[in-house]
Amino acid sequence: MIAIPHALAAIVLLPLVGFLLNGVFATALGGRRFNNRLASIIGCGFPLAAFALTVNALLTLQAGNFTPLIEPLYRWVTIGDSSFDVAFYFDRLSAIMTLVVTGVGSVIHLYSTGYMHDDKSYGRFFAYLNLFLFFMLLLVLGRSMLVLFVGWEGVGLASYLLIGFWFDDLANARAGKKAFITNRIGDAGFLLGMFLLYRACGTLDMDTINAAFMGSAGGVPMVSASLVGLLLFVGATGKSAQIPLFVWLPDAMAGPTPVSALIHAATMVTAGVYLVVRMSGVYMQAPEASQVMAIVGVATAFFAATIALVQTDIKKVLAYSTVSQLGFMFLALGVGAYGVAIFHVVTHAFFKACLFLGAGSVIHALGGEQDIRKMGGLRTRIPITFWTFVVATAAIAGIPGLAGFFSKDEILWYAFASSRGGSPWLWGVAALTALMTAFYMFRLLWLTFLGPSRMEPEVETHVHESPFSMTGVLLLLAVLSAVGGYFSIPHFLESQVPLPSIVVEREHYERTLLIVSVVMAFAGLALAAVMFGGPATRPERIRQAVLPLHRLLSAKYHVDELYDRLLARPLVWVSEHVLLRGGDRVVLDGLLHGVASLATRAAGLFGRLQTGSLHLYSLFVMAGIVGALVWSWRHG
Amino acid sequence: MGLLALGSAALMLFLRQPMRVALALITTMMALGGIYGLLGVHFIAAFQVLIYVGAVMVFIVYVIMLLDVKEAEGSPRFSSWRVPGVVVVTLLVAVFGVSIWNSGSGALPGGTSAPFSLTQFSAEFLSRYWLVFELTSVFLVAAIVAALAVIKVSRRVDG
Amino acid sequence: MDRVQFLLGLSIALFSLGLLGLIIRRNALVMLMCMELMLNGVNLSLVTFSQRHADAGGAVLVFLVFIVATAEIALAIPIVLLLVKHTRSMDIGRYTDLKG
Amino acid sequence: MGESLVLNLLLWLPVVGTVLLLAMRGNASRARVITLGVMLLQLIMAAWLYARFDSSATGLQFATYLPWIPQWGVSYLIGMDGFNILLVALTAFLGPLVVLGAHRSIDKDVTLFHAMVLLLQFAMMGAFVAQDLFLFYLFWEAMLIPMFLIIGIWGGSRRIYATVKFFLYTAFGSILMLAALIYLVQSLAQTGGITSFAFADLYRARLPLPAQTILLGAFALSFAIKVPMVPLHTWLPDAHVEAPTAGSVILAGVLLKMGTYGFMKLGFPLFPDAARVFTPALMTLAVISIVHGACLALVQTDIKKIIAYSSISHLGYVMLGLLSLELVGIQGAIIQMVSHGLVAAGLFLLVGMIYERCHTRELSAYGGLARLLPVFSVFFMVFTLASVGLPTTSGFTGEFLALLGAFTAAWPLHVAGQSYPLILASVAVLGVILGALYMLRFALTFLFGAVNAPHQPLHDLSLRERGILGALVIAIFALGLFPEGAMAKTENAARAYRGLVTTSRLPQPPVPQEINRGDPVP
Amino acid sequence: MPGEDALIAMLPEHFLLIGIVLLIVLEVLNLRVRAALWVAVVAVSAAAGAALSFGQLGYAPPAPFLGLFSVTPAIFMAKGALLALAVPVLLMSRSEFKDGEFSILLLSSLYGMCLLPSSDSFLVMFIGLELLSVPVYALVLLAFRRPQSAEAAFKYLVLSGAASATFLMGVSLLYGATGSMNVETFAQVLSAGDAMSRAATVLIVVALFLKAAIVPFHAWAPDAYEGASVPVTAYMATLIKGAVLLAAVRVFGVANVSGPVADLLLVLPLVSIVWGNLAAIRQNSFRRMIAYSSIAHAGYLFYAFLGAGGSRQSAVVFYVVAYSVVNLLAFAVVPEHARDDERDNLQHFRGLYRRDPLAAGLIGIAMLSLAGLPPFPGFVAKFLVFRNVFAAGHTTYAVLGLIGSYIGIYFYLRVLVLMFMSADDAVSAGRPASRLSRMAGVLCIGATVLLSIMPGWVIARF
Repeated sequence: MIAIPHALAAIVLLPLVGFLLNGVFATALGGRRFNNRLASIIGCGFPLAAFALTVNALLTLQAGNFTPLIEPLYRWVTIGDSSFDVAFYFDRLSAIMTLVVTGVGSVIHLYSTGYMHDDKSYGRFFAYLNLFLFFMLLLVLGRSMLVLFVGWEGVGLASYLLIGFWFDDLANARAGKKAFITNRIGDAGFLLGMFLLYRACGTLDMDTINAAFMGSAGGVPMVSASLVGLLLFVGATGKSAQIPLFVWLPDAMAGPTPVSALIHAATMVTAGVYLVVRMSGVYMQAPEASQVMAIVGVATAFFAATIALVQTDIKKVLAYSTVSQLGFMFLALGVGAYGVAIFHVVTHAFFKACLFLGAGSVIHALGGEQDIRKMGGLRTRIPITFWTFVVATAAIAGIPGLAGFFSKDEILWYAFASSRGGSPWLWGVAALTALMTAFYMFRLLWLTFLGPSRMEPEVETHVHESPFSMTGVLLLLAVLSAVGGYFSIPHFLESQVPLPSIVVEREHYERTLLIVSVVMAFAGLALAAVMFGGPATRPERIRQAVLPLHRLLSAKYHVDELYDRLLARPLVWVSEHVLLRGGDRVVLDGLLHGVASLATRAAGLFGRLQTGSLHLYSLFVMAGIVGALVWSWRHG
Repeated sequence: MGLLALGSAALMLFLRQPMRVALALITTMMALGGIYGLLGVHFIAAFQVLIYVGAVMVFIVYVIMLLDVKEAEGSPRFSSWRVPGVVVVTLLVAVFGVSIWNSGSGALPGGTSAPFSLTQFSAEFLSRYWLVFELTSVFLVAAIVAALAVIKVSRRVDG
Repeated sequence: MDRVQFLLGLSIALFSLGLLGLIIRRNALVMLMCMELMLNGVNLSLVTFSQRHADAGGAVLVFLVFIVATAEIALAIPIVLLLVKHTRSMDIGRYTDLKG
Repeated sequence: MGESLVLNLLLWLPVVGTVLLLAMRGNASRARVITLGVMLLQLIMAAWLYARFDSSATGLQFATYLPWIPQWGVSYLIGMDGFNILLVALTAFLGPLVVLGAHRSIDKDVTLFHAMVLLLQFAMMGAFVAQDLFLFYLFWEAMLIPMFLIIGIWGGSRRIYATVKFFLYTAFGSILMLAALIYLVQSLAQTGGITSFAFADLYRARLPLPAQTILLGAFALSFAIKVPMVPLHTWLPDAHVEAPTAGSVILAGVLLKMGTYGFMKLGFPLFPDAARVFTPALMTLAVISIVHGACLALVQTDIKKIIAYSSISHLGYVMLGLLSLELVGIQGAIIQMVSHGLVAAGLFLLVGMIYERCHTRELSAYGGLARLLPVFSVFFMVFTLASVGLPTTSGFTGEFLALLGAFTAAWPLHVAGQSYPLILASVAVLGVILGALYMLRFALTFLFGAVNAPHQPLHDLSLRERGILGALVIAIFALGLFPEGAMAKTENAARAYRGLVTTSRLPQPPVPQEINRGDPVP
Repeated sequence: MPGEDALIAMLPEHFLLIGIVLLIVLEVLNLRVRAALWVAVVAVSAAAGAALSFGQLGYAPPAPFLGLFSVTPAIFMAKGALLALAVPVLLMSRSEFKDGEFSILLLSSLYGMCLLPSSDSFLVMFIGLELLSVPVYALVLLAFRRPQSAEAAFKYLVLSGAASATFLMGVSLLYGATGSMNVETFAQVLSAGDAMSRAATVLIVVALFLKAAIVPFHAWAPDAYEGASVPVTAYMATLIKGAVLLAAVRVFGVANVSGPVADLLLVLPLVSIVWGNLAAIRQNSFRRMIAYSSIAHAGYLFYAFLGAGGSRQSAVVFYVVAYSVVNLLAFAVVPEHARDDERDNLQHFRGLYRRDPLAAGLIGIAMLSLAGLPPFPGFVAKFLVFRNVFAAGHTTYAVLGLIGSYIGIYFYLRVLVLMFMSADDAVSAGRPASRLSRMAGVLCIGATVLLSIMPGWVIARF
C-alpha cells in the first residue's frame, strides 16, 4: 500500500479525465482507426487506474483499522454560517461499492472494446462510459448528500446519453428521455428529503446526519425520520426502478448491452440501495418508512418476476429480473438487513453483469438478434458464453454454493425473521418470487442455448464465438459469481450497519427455510426442464391454457399505457388547451386587445364629434361656459 | 331705450336678409349710444355712434351690398343646432340673472357719481393710460398690416 | 331692481344673444355681426361699471374694444370674401372640409 | 478615486461609441469593429472592477455623487454593491457576445443597429449602477426605446405588433411606478424632512401600511411585468419570437433581470411591511409562473417560444428565492439570475445560429441535428442540461439554493401550522420535473431521430460561433462548480436585503397626517 | 428716473418694435426680401438676448408704468425663453413665405406676447391678447396653399373673438365687483363668495381655456392647425399656447387655486389630456395629430396650476419651453411636399428613415419627448408638473393624469413605427426640408440636449 495525497479525489477524477480526453478526441479528431485504439486505451486505462487506487485506498483503510477516511476537496459555497463542502468519505460501505464500480466497470470497459469494435462512434461511447464512472464514483464516495446528489443526477445523465446512444432511431432517444424524466420524478422527492434534512440538521454531511439521528450527537433532529425516509425512498424508487417508477428500466435496454450490464444491472440501479444503507441512521428511526420499503420491494420483486416469465427478448427478461432482484434488495433494506442488501448488490453485480454480457455475446454472435424464440442450440456454437451463462444463471437462481444462493438466502431469512418488521408473509412472497426467478432464468437458458436451433438460416451461417476481450471478461465474471458468496459482506459491514436481531421464536426455522429455498431453486430448474426440455408443442399448450394471464403479463400489466393516459396526455392537453389557448390567448391577450379596441373606438367617437361645423364648436363653447358657471354656482 | 336695444338684438337672430340684420344691429347700437348718453358718458356715446355705426357698420353694409349674391333662395337660415343652442342660452341667461339678482344692489351702491366730461377723460387717458395709448397704436399698425396681407392674399388667389 | 342691475342684465342678454347668433345663424356676415353684438354687450356693462365707480379705466377699455372690434372686422371681411370666392356661398355650415 | 472613475467610464463608454458610430455613418464592418471594441473595453473594465470589489465591505463601492437637480434632491449617484456587481458583470460579459452573434444575422441598417445595441447597453448598465431613484427610473425607461427599435426594425414578420405590445405593456407598469415614486419622495420630504431620491435615504422612509401597500403595488406591477410573472407575461413570447437574435439575447440575458433586480433593490426593501403583506400572493404567482411557463414550453411548436416560456419558468425560481428571505434563497436567487442570463443567452444564440442556416423556427422542421451538426449539438446539449438545472452547471446552483431557501423558510411556518408556503415550495420543487420534460422534448425532436432540416447541407459552427458559445459554457460551469467567489461578493448585499425587508418601517405613533391621497374636492 | 426705467423695462418690446418698423420700411421700399428674414431674426434674438440677460442680472426696475406694466427677473426670463423659441419659427418660415409680411406679423404677435406676462392691468393684458392673436388670423391664411386655409382662419377668428368677448365679460364683471382693472384683483376674489366675482373668475378662466384649447373649448385647434401652413402651426402650437399660459400665470399670480375655479382646473385639464391623447390616435395628418397632442399638453400645463403658487411660473415656463422645443424640432424637419395638404400626411412618413435619416431621427426624438419618455426633456417637464400636483395633495388627479399621459404614448409610437419600421414605398416622397429649417432643427436639438442634460440648471433660471 502506498500513501497518495488526494487518493479518493484521484479515484473520482481519473474517469473524468478519461471522459474529457475521449470527448475531445471523439468529437474533435476524426481519425478512425488510430482514434479507436487511443479511445480504448484512454477509456480502459483510467478506470483500471481508478480500480488500482481503490484497492490501495482499501488497504489504507484497513491499515487505519477501518476508521473512515475523510478527504475534503474544496468548499462549494458558504452562505452565512452554513457551508456546503465537496468532500469524500471512504468507509467499509463505500469501499465495497467503489470496488464493485471500478472493478466491474473496468472489466465491462474491456468487454466493450470487443463489443463496440466496429461502431462508428466508438470514442463517444467510451467517453460516456467514463463520464458515468466519474459520476458513479462521486455518488458512492461523496460525504455530503449534495455531492451524492450530483453523482445521482450525473449517472442519470450518463444513462440518458448511453440509452440514447444510437439516437438515429428515435425510439432509443425516447427511451433515454423516459429514463431521465422518471429519474427526475424520483429526484424531486430526493431534493425534498434533502431540504428537510438540511433544515433539521443544518448540514448535508451524511455521517453527521446519521450520528444526529442515532442520537449520539445531542438531541434527535426535530423532524419525522419516516417522512425523510419516504422522501429519500421516492428518490430511490426512481433510480433503482421500484414500483411505481420501474417503467424506465426495461426500455433502457435500448442502449448497447455493456451499458445495460454496467449501468442498468451492476451499478447505477443499485444507487438507491446504497443511498438507503448510507442513510441507515435515518431509517433505523423510521419503522414506517422501512415497512413501506419492504412491501414495495417485495411487490416489485414479485411483479417483475411475473412479467419476466413471458418476455421473449433476451435483454428484457434480464431487465425484469434485475428489477426483481432490486426488489429483493429493498426487501432486505425494509427489514433492516442493510448489510445483506449490499451483499446482494455485490453478488447481483457479478452474476447479472455476467448474464448481460453473455446475452451481449449471444447478440453479438447472432448479429443483433435478441428474440429468444429465434435462438436455441447455441450451446455447441458458442461454448464459453454458454458455460459462463450457465454459471450465472445457476447463481441467480440460487443453486446452492454459488454467490446468489448466499445473498438471496440471507434476504429470505431476514424477511422472515428480522425483528425489524420481518414476517412470514414477506418471506412467502419472496420465496415464491425466488421460484419464479429460477424458472424464468432456466427458461431463458433453455430457449437460448439448448434444444433445437430456431435461428434464421442466414443468421445461423455466421454464428461465431466472441473475441477474447469479451469471453475473457465473461469467464472472470462467471468465476466471481461462483465464488463471490464466500466473502460474507454482512459481517464485514456489521460494525458499521449492524444486522437486525432475530425474533426469538422464529430462530429455529432457519434450517427449514434453508431447505425450502434450495428446493425452490431446483423446483424452478425442474419446471423449466419439464416445460422446454420436452416436445416443442408443450409450452404452446400451457400458454393456451392460461391465455388471459399470459396476455396480461406480456403486456406488462399495461403500466406504461396507464401512465400515458393518466399523466402524460392530461398534462399536455391541459397545457395546450386550457393554459395556452384558453389562458394566454383568449383571456390575457383578449383582455389586452379588448382595451386597445376600446381606445380606438373612443378615438373614433371623438373624431366624429369634430364635425368641422363652426356652429357646433360655438355650441361647445356655449355649453362649456354654462356648465362652468352652473358648476361654480352649485359649488359656491 | 334698453328694451329697444334688446328687441332689435333679438330681431337680428330671426331676420333672413343680412341687410335687415345689419339694420337691426345699427338700431341696437344707436340705442346703446342713447343709453350711454343717458348715463352721462357722452364721449363714449359719440364714439359708439362714430366708430361703430360710422365705420364698422358702414363697412359691413358695403360688403353686404358688394356680394349680395342670390343668398335669398331657400338656403336654411338656421343651423341644425338651434334647439340645443336656444336651450343652453336660456340656461346661461338664467344663471346670470340669478347671480346678478343675488349680487343685489348692495354690491353696487346705486346713486351719485361725477359723470366725467370729455376733457377729464382725455386728460386721464393721456396721463395715466398713455402706455395703453401707445400700445393701441402698435396694435393698429399690426392690424393694418394683417388686413393688407389678407387682401394681398386674396388678390394673389384671383390672379 | 335698480338701474345698474337692469343695465347689467341687458348687457348680458346682448352678450348671450350674440353667442346664440354664432350658434344658430349660418350666414358668415351675420355671424360677424353677432360677434359685434357680443362686444357691444360687454361694452354696456363696462360703461355702466365705469360710470358707477367713477373710474376711467372701464371707459378706456371700452375705447380699446372699439378699436379691436374695428380691426377684427377689417380683418374678417377680407377673409369672408376669400371664402365666398371659393364656394359661392356665405353659408358657414358648408365649410366643413377640416374635420375629424 | 480610480475605481469610481472607471465605473463612470464603463457606464458612458457606449454613449461615446454611439456618437462615434453616428459621426462616421455607413460602412457596416467599421461599425461592427467599433461596437465590438467598445464592448470589449467595457468587459475589461468590468472585470477589473469585479476584481477590485471588496466583498467584505458593506454598502456602496466606487460611488460617484454629483448633485444634478438639486431643487428636487435628484443626484447623479452611481456605485457598485453586492446587488448589482454580478449583474453588471453579466451585462458586460454578454455585450461582446451579442455583437459577435449579430455579425451575420444583421445586414440592413448595421450602423443604426449597433448604435441601438450600445445605447441599450448604456441604459441597462445605468439601471444597474444607479443608486438614485430618479436616475434609475430614467435608465429604466430609456431601455425601452432601443429595444423597441431593435425588435421593430430587425424583427420578424409580426414585429410591429410584438414591439408595440412590448413597449406599451412595459410603459404601463412604469407610469404607475412613476406615480408611486413621486408620491414616495413627497411623503419622505413631508415626514422625514429630506427631499432626496437616493436609495439610501428612501430606505429610511417610514410610511403607514396602506400607503406602503399601494406604492409597493405600483412598483411590483411594473417589476412583475418586466420579470415577467404570470399573468403579465404575454408580451414576452411575442417579443422573443419576433426579435432578432441579438434582441432576444439581451432581452432574456439582461432585461428580464431588471424586474427581479427591481424587486430586490427597490420593491421589497422600500416597503418592508407591505412586502410582508404581498409575500403570499407573489409567492403564489412565482410558483404559478414556474408551472405555467413550463407547461406552455411543453406544447410550443416554435423553438424560440419554448425558450421564452422557459425564461418565465426560471425567473419564477428567482422570485421564490427572493421571497424566502433566507440567506440561502436570496443568494440562490442572485445566482439564478446570472445563470439564467447565461443559459438563456446561449440557447437563443444557438437558435439564432440554426435559424441563420435553416430560416425556420418550426420545431417540427428539425430532427437528427446531432448527426448533421455534432459540435452544435454538443453545445446545445450542454445548454439544455444547464437549463434543466443539472448539477455542476450554474442552473443547479441557482435552482438548488433558491429552492432550499424557499423550503427552509416554509418549514417552520408549516410546523407552526401554516402549511401553504410549504405546499408552494414543494410544488416548485416538482417544477424541476417539468423543466426536464420540456427541455428534453425539445432536445429529442431537435437533435435526435432521423436527420431532417431545411436548406441542407448545413455547415457546422464556425470558429466565431464556437468562441461565443465556449465563453458562455465556461462561465456556466465556473458558476456551477465554483460559485463561492461570486457569492462571497453578494453575501453582504443579501444580508442587507434581508435586514431591510425584515425590519418594519411603519411610522411611530402618532401616525403623521400626510397620507391624504385624494383631494380637497368634497 | 422713470424715463430710463421705462426704456429699459420694455427694451425687448422696443427691439421688436424697431424690427417691425424696419421691416415695414423694407416692405414699402420693397427691397430684397432676403434681408427681411435676417432683420427679423436679429430683432428677435436681440429682444431675447436683452430679456435673458436682464433676467440673469436680476434687473427689476421700480414699476415704470404704475399699475399697467411691470417686470421682474423671472418675467424677463420667461419672455426671453419664448422669444428665443421664435427664432426657429422664423428660420423655418423661409420655405413657405417669400416676402416680409410673415416676419412683421410674427413680430407684432410676439410683441403682444411680451405684454402678457408683465401686464398689471387687464387693459394691457387685453391688448396683449389681441395683439397676440389678430396677426395670427392673417398668418393662418397667409401662405394660401389650399382653400381650407380661409376656413381655418375664419373659424379661428370667430372662436377667438368669442374668447375675447368672454374674457372682456369676465373682466367687466370683475371690474364691477371690485372697481379696479388691476390684475391682482382676480387672485383676491378667487375665493370670494359673491356671485358676480365668482362668475367673473369663471369667465376669465374659460376664456383662457378657449385660447389654450382645453376641452370642450378645443374644437377650433385641430381645424386651425391643419389649415395653417407648417411654420404657423408650429407657432400656434408652441408660442401662442405658451403666451396664453403666461397670461394665465400672471392672472393667477401666486395664489393657490381655490374656490369655484379649482374644480375647473382639476377636471377640464384631465378631460383634455384623455380626450386629446385618444383623439390623436386616429389622425392621419401630422399637424392635426400635433393639434390633439397640444390639447393634451394644454391639459398638463394647466395641471401645473394645481401646485403651490410659488412654483407655478417656473413649472409652466419650463414645461412650455421643453414642450415647444421638441415641437419645433419636429416641424422644422418635416419634409417639404408639393401639396401642402399632402405634406404632413402621416402616410408619407413611411420609411422616412431610409430617405432622410436626420429628419426621422429628430422627429423620433421629438415624438418620444412629447410622449414624456426619459431621458428627453418632455419627461422632466412632466415630472416637474406632476410633482407639484402630488405635492399639492391632489394624488388621485395626478395618477389619473399620468394614466392619461400613458394613453398618449401609443400614437407617438405610431409615428416612429411609420418612420422606422414601415417599408419605404417611395410614392410621393417629398424632398427634405430646406437648409434653413434644418438649421432650426439643429438649434432645437441643441436646446433639447441642454434641457435633458442639465434640467436642474434650467429650472433654477425660471
